Amino acid sequence: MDEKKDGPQDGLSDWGIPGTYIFDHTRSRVGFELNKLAYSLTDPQNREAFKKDEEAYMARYGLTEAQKDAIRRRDWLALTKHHGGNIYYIYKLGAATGSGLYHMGAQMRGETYEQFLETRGAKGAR
Amino acid sequence: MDEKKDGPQDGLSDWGIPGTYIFDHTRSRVGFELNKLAYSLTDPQNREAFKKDEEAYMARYGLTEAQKDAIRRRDWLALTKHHGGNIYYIYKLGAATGSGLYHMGAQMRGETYEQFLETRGAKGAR
Amino acid sequence: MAKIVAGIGSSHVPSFGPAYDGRKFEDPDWKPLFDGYVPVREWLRDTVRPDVAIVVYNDHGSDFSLDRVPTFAIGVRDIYEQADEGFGTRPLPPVKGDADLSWHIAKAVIYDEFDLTVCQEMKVDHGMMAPLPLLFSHDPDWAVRVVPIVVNVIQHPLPTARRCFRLGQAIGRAVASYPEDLKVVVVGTGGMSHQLHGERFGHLSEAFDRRWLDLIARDPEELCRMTHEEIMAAAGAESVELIMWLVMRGALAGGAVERKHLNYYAPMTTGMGLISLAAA
Amino acid sequence: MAKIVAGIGSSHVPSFGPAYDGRKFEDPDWKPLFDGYVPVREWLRDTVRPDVAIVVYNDHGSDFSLDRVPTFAIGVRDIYEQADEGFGTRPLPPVKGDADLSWHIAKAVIYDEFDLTVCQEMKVDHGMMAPLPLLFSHDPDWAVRVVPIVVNVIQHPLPTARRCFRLGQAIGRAVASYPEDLKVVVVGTGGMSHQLHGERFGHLSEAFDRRWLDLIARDPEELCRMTHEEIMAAAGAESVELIMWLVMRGALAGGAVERKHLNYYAPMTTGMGLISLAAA
Ligand SMILES: [Fe+3]
Ligand SMILES: [Fe+3]
Repeated sequence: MDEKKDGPQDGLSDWGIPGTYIFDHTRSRVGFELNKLAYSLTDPQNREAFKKDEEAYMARYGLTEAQKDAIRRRDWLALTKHHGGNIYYIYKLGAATGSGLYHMGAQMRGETYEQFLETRGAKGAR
Repeated sequence: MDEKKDGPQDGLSDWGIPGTYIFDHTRSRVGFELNKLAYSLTDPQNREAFKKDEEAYMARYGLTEAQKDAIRRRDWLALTKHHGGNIYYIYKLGAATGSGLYHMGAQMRGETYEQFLETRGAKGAR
Repeated sequence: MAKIVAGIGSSHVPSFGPAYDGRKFEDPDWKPLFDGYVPVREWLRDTVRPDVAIVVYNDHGSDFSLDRVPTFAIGVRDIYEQADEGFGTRPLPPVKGDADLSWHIAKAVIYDEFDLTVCQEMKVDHGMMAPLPLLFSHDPDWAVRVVPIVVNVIQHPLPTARRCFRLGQAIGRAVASYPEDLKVVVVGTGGMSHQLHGERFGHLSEAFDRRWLDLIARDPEELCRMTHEEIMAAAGAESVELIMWLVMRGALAGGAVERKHLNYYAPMTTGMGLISLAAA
Repeated sequence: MAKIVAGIGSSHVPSFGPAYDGRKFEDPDWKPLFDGYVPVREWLRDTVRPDVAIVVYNDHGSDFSLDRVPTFAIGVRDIYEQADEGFGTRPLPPVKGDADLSWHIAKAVIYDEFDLTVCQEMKVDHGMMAPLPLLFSHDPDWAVRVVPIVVNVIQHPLPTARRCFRLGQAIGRAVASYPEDLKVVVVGTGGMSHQLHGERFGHLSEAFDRRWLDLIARDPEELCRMTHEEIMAAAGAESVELIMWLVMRGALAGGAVERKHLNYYAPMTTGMGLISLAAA
């Protein structure tokens, strides 16, 4: 659903590494409010408020409608690829919505969690 | 009243310039909470709260008793000389208590405001 | 290609604010200050015609607190609101930024081994706002876009005078590599002689200030050799912010400069200096 | 005089935390990691016996937000609490700092033309806390005092690999000029290969990691020549935090080094490397 923002026309940089969206100024500018929201979840009270009413919480920040929608869909790939989300900040959004890093990663790879784990050497070390 | 803290035994540096208390790490450490309080007065609501009840406002910060006392006495010299106050921060305390910079300066020089103005070249330029 | 076409050195005394806003241009105690800016403002408007001003200034505990003190910071916004310094703000439009150019400079200068703090949130205080309306028209909107460079001159250790000059040189290289055709002026603010605390409050040194105004154009190398102690002992503890003029001078250092204007006035507690330099 | 006696390079993977706190030392999937730290911890405790650890790490959006991103920062506190990274904090005592040494380093390094941000308020995240208990005992209290050095490896532009090495050299000079008799170990954290976002999530390169582990001891100059792009293309976007190991290596660069320990394990999404170097 973000196809229109895909590719160079979205103003985001391409460093030429496949499947990789370097967090440079193009993404930091676009994602500023998004990452700010995610950063706010380092406060336990904010986590509670977010869990209680995501919409009200999102309304406090100047997110675009597309960013809000990607949060609603837990679309971690879109958040980091199109919406300027930095993975370390977005990870806090994952935690607050019950998605661990490996779940987020599996989704970004287009795999199920189980499929992803099968690609690892010692999947107990997680 | 701060004589005991005077001189090298107070742990504050002496750069060897008379009547001058360089804001280096020795003062920034000692004055951290004091300057933080002063910085908070850049917010109009905080200014109101401070003016309404100075004691309650001071209690929010980890000031020493001597720092609180110097604020109560509007002792700008003690605040910058002994208590780690940085003049740019302390200036906000002056503003909130009705002392302009030249009033603060006259006091630090040990002069009346009028005496101080007489030492200036074109005292209308203030 | 972007090009640095001029440099300005200017004091940024807070009292410029109420005097300017109160239109005290003909007040005899203020006239020698405001008259000095008129030819510089006209020269900038009619001859230099810059698109962008890189303004080197320091925050005075207005927007930066002491929890984290950057040695050098850069603003990368498209708009900068005024900081409230304890009195509310002045009737001036928000400063227009140039985020693209700011990020370009940040990238070039960090890769050139200057360790900037990059600010996507930032308000500007009198360090910038005292001189800005004296140099550029703002009615209804500012005549230039601004790239703010913030220098720690408050909490020692400060960057050395030489480091400030070198930062300016790096900014000069960064601007020269920007693909857009822009004319850029660099404004170094602060000083001149003053001391605002201690029994030595009100200390002034016209001799030091005159020497600085001479050397900043003619021999900045000599200023780069000065220590903070020397400057503070001669010209007052708070005069050390003059090192920010060296960022401006460094940015111009690639070519020769010509001094165009000079003004000096010291009515109260600060030597109010103004100098303009044209890049050759 | 203070002296840098050893350097450590270590990954700082967040999952070290729950595995350590849950005492999974004998869990077959964790044992190859924890076993690697045992001889290093014993060597530090019995032979090196440092008073202070300078820990070079990055914040992961835990205590530093994107409003102001310092390229290099230093903590100058006597105590550092843990940051809450979204899950609460770990059952470990607060980290002990050494404010006097921190301020000494800040001053020396800023006068040496490194533009640090000086932090009187700062919390530390897994960048420091993942490896710290694996290297130093903490029961009932930490065996070392810590000086935290924070590097921006999150928001590009990052400092270059060479700049990191040079910062380490400057820290080495600063420590050597500290009058107190202290033994100091420098810990460079981060990496090794990993990527945590995009379709390339989970990318690993043992070949790159092995090469890094070899060169960091033997030929750091070759690592200084690497660009961020090269590192990220070979070893994953987030592997670029390896440049922080070069701060450690630079701090040791005054003399020869001897590699004492080496461990490598890559069970999930991050190459977990560990190296120890003794100053000659
Ligand atoms: Fe100033
Ligand atoms: Fe990391």
